[in-house]
Amino acid sequence: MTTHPGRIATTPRRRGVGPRIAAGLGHALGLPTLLLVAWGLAATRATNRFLPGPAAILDAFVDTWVGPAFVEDVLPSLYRLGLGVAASIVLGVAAGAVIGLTPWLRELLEPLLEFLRAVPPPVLIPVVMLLLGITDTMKVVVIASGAVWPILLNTVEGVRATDSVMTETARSFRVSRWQRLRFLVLPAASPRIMTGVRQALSVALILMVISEMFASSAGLGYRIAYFQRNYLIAEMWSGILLLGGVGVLLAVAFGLVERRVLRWYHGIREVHRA
Amino acid sequence: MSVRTTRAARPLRRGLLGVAGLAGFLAGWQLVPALGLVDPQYLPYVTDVLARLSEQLVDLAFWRRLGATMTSWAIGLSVATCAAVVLGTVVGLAPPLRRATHTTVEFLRPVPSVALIPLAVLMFGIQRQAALVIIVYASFWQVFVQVIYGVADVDAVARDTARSFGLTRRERLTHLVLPTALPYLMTGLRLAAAVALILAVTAEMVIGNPGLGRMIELSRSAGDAVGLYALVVVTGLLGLTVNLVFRFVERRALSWHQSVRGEETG
Amino acid sequence: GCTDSDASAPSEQTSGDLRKVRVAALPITETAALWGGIKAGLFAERGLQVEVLPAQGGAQAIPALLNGDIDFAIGQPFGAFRADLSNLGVVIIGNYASSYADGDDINAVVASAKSGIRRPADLAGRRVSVNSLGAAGDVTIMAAVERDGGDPSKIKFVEVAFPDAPAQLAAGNIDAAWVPEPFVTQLRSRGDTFVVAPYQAVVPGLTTLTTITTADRTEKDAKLVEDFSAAMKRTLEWAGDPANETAVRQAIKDNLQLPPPVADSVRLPAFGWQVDRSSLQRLAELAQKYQVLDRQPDLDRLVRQR
Amino acid sequence: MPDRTLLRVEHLRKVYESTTGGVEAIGDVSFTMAAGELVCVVGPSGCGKTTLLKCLAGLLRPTGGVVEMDGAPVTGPSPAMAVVFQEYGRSLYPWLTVRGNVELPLRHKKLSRAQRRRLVDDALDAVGLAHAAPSHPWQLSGGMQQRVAIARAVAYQPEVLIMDEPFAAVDAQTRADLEDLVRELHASRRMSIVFVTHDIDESVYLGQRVIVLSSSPTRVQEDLAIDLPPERDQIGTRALPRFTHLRTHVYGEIQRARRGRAIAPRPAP
Amino acid sequence: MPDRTLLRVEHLRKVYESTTGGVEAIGDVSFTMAAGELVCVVGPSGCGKTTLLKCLAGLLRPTGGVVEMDGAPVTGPSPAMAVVFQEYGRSLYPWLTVRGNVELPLRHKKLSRAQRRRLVDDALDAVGLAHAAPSHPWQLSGGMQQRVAIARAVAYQPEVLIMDEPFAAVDAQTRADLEDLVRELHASRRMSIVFVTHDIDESVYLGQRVIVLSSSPTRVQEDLAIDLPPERDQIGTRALPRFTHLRTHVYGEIQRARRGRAIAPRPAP
Ligand SMILES: Nc1ncnc2c1ncn2[C@@H]1O[C@H](COP(=O)(O)OP(=O)(O)OP(=O)(O)O)[C@@H](O)[C@H]1O
Ligand SMILES: Nc1ncnc2c1ncn2[C@@H]1O[C@H](COP(=O)(O)OP(=O)(O)OP(=O)(O)O)[C@@H](O)[C@H]1O
Ligand SMILES: [Mg+2]
Ligand SMILES: [Mg+2]
Repeated sequence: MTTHPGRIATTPRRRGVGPRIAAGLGHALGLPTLLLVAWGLAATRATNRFLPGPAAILDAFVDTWVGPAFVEDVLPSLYRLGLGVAASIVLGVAAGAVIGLTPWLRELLEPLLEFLRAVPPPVLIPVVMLLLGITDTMKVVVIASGAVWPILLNTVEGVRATDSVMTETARSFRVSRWQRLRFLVLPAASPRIMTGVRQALSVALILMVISEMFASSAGLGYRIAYFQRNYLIAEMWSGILLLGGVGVLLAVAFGLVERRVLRWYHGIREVHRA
Repeated sequence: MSVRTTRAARPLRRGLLGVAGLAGFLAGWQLVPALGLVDPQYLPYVTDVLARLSEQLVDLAFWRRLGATMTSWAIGLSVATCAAVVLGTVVGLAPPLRRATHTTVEFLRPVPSVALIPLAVLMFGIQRQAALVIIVYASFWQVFVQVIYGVADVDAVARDTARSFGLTRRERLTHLVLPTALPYLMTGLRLAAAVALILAVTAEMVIGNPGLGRMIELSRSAGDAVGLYALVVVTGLLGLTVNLVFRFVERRALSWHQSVRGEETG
Repeated sequence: GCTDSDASAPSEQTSGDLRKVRVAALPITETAALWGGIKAGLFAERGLQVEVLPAQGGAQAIPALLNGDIDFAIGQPFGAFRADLSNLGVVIIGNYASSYADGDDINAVVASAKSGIRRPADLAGRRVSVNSLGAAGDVTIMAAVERDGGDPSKIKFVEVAFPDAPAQLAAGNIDAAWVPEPFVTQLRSRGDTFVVAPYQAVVPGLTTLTTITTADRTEKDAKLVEDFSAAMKRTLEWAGDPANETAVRQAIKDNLQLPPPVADSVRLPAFGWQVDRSSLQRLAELAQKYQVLDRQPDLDRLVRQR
Repeated sequence: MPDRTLLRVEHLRKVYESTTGGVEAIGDVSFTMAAGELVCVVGPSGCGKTTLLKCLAGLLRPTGGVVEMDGAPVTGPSPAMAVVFQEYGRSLYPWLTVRGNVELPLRHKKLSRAQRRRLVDDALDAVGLAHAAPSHPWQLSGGMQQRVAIARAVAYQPEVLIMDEPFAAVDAQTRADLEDLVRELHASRRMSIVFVTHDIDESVYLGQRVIVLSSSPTRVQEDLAIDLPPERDQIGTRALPRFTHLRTHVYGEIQRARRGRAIAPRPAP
Repeated sequence: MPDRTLLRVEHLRKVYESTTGGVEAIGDVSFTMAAGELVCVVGPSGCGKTTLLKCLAGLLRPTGGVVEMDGAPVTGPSPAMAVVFQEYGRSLYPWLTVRGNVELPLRHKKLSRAQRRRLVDDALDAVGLAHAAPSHPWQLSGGMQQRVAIARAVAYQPEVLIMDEPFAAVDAQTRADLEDLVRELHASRRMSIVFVTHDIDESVYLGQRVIVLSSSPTRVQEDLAIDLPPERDQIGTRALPRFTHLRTHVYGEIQRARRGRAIAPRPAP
């Protein structure tokens, strides 16, 4: 039969790189700048010891974090954070896919998982500490034990929601178990999984702090707790500022990954009335 | 015919399997001290813990504290959910707003709630409101992120359909956007429910207002491991109960959704 | 049938003429004096109706103090030092509890049997747990080690909550732990080594808990501070009287739900209202020496005892 | 014949932009349509019929050219218009029952409950699905789903009805019934209808005009007035020699549209 | 004619269970099919054709009766079988390109990279979509998507091919081409094919047998051998008087199948 020749591919109108970066920065920094200014103004009017102005915090930030503290406290924390996040992604997606695909397994494990999920980490930490000692592994385990839940839950739900026609297609063509996972189940669940990962990132940061509030003598979380206990309020806020900054950086990195992984997904939506 | 029995048997089977899972876990726990992996003084036997728990269950004071914790939990979760659904929908539906708030949101989300406790105490004193601030702050983000993603998940054809029939903004919201986001919202709710519970307990531990958390802290400082773990089991059971309720709601609200109906016919 | 363990708790006296006072205190055995004093009606005598709020240390109590949510707080002197260094306007209006100048002290460093640690100098290079870094515990331990000829800068301090310390010690995660009673007795009875009672060794009779409020309140509401001080003084005398020990221990059981054998055996500190300025001074000097504080608090401003 | 111009499409061009480059779905299409007309659109697969409909409905913004409705440029979906989508399965909401799906667009019309109910019942009856009202769409067969989508558009009582291969999934007899339903809607309610189909006989039987699109670049290959009598019936009309003549003509045009493209292939992007 | 029995369906019954009660999709269907046969299935919309195919393919478990393939009961999908689904849009994976979609089922066949590539290219070529290989399914028109689904089944080179209204969304000319493609696969590769369609002419043109299903309860209304010469072509065969006779017969049977339903309407579940 006749072949269909391709359609015209017009090169898309590309805005210059400069304006695009400027627009991106505007979006990224516009609201934060606005809030910062508002906060600064508010701080000059009413001073509160526990809510210092941005200027004071910025001072404290430079004093506290610029220098060796960064290497001693921040980098090890970030390293543990990275390990914890990686562990929870691997664990959450793997376990989530298996649990989502196997109804009896889900029925077996769901109550248990819900049970474990509700146990507050501060009571859990001493037990983990007993089993693993006061080591980095302990902290990584604590981070992963909290961050895994959003990924796990979202993966399970995403896997369960795989379109029935797509599943039947794979079954009818006898696509093997592994390939079904790789080419159907995981991509179909990927929008949900990415939602879970996004949530897990911030949960992991929070747990990084909490894990360092116990049995620690260094780390970003330890510092924040220390400042807080010692009424070094500006320093404490500078630590939180740093935490927020790490959060933003993680989100940016995550955004890049997401854009790659979910290209098809955003592609479907892209067409509509730009 | 067999229709009835199978339909009745399914929840039963589900329940039995779930109980089996829990029982397996408890047996594993019992083994840890029994095998000498950990001194029973620090990780007590399950049997002791359950015995203590059953003592607690007939103590009115225990129920009063449980009530206090659950009240904080319920108020905190409701406030957080309402706020997150409204804001998440608004932000999720307006891409410019989403871009503009992105950095701020990502900045605020990882702020650990425990670090906010002094601020909360400063604002509200050593009272329930201080705990509520913490609970709401932490659980808000769980729902918020899910809602943002869920709202964006509307099928292109389904949206065109709504637009072509001239559905008003409100109708589109209630009949298209929210049903699409509902599965996401349910997941967010389940995540938030656990987080809210954890923070209700943690806030009581740290701030010291009455409730389960304070009991945990008391048992802890008294070195009473059995009492401590009895309370930990209680928090776990609470999480389990909350999840059962959400599952039930989900099965009704999402009966149309692939994730639920897939299991009916599969 | 049902029980109600709250029913035995002291029902707070309610009377129209009593002035309501909110006091934050740690939920520890030491607070028994306060609870006992309230039950004995020592505050009501002064026209005060005291509500005790459990606060987990200064980080929570001081914000509440500053915003007027509570009127007084009982806490470790380091909390007050730091608040003073940050110009938070906090003042010490009286002592509350002190360690013992001789005899068994209320806390000690205990080393696990297998660590081989016998004396303070051995702690150098080892992992030692304290409940909170940068406070009286590590400061006095460092001083004790130095006095014994060890290098205080070599000690590896780890933060472990008191209740968790015995388990961590047994698991070998730490070599020695600084713990209060009842943990000292518990550890010694299982064969761990008593190393030193750092308070007693460094500053005998060191103040462990003080009563604080804001400078603002001492000026604006002098009457309240005066009444409260008088009642506290009376309460601490009462609690220090061996005749009242049973009542104090009963207060522990009522408020902390400790198992009775523990409540009956814990070692209570020395209660007293008189601020021991020299011991505070000494503590502050040591803190500066070991770089836990970078300045010394202004004790003239901080201590305002009538 | 009605004369007021309802739709005016001029030099319409649509390019789908994507990160990997653009795809020109419509090259240059111009035609007009009077109010109350029934126009069928045919053309090879992938030539841009769906895209054209979406532009008419205000669901897609054209890359170039003008789409005017009642003299005003189309900027968004008009409330007087209803669309039956080619992807009928995805255009039904799984969380609503069949009745709910059909009723949904009626909610913002000011109708009493009883009126709404009657409209829904009538529409479901017309497509032969009265018994399926309480089911959910995913409990229906493909053809039944498609008929629900048709019922929804019918119940809406639009002035302009846009249908994209609406009978693709139903059997021959049902198809004939539905064709007569469309003609009857057109005749009795003076509805303006744009109807995309792949069935050439259907386009001739239904339409007052048949527009044949060519592909690559998409243009109007032929705009044919169907001069069959306005009263048509399945057996009589299809047996007319004129009918056969017209369908042969349309068939030839589509062949040409396809051939034309095959003769002058454009290089792949 | 091949004689080995490939499929044996006996007293097949399928009830969809749901919380609101069961829906009987298939009442009692029995037939057999020899290896290498090309059987067309027709019947009114909603009569259970898709359900029947899913039972044959081992995707649904029957409520009653037997489905045997090569003498063994069907318990799950067989590797020798390929299915083209009626809901073509949803059976393509949006995260894969067209090439990826067609290639996916080939991955577990032991084929070299080059062989796989050739199979995919050939199949895409056969359905006229060679140029669309790098696109994603959602960048294609409805008809193109359907052709991708067909290409996937063709590339898989199954022994048994099950197709559910595979040409519903393509234009007349493409449809004719694809019909010839199916006949040619059947003839040259001795593929056994079950083909569901709504187009009566198509069923007669393609099939060696046409099975007409009735609805409510679903039974085999008619099992008609098509005694047209095995060599068929679009113009000649369709012009044969026997062709016209057969199509009229099938048409009449479907009418009867539908009338049966109209006379005895089933109460809503
Ligand atoms: N998942 C389901 N749950 C409940 N009922 C169903 C389900 N799927 C199909 N049915 C019902 O089963 C009957 C047969 O459906 P089926 O899809 O097999 O019909 P079909 O012959 O393929 O129709 P069409 O030609 O319209 O595609 C229909 O009445 C339909 O409503
Ligand atoms: N979202 C999209 N992104 C990129 N290209 C698209 C998109 N949608 C359609 N196209 C392309 O635009 C062209 C026209 O598509 P359209 O759906 O309008 O065709 P059609 O005439 O409706 O075909 P059919 O009869 O098969 O439904 C096709 O080549 C298709 O590949
Ligand atoms: Mg189309
Ligand atoms: Mg079907």
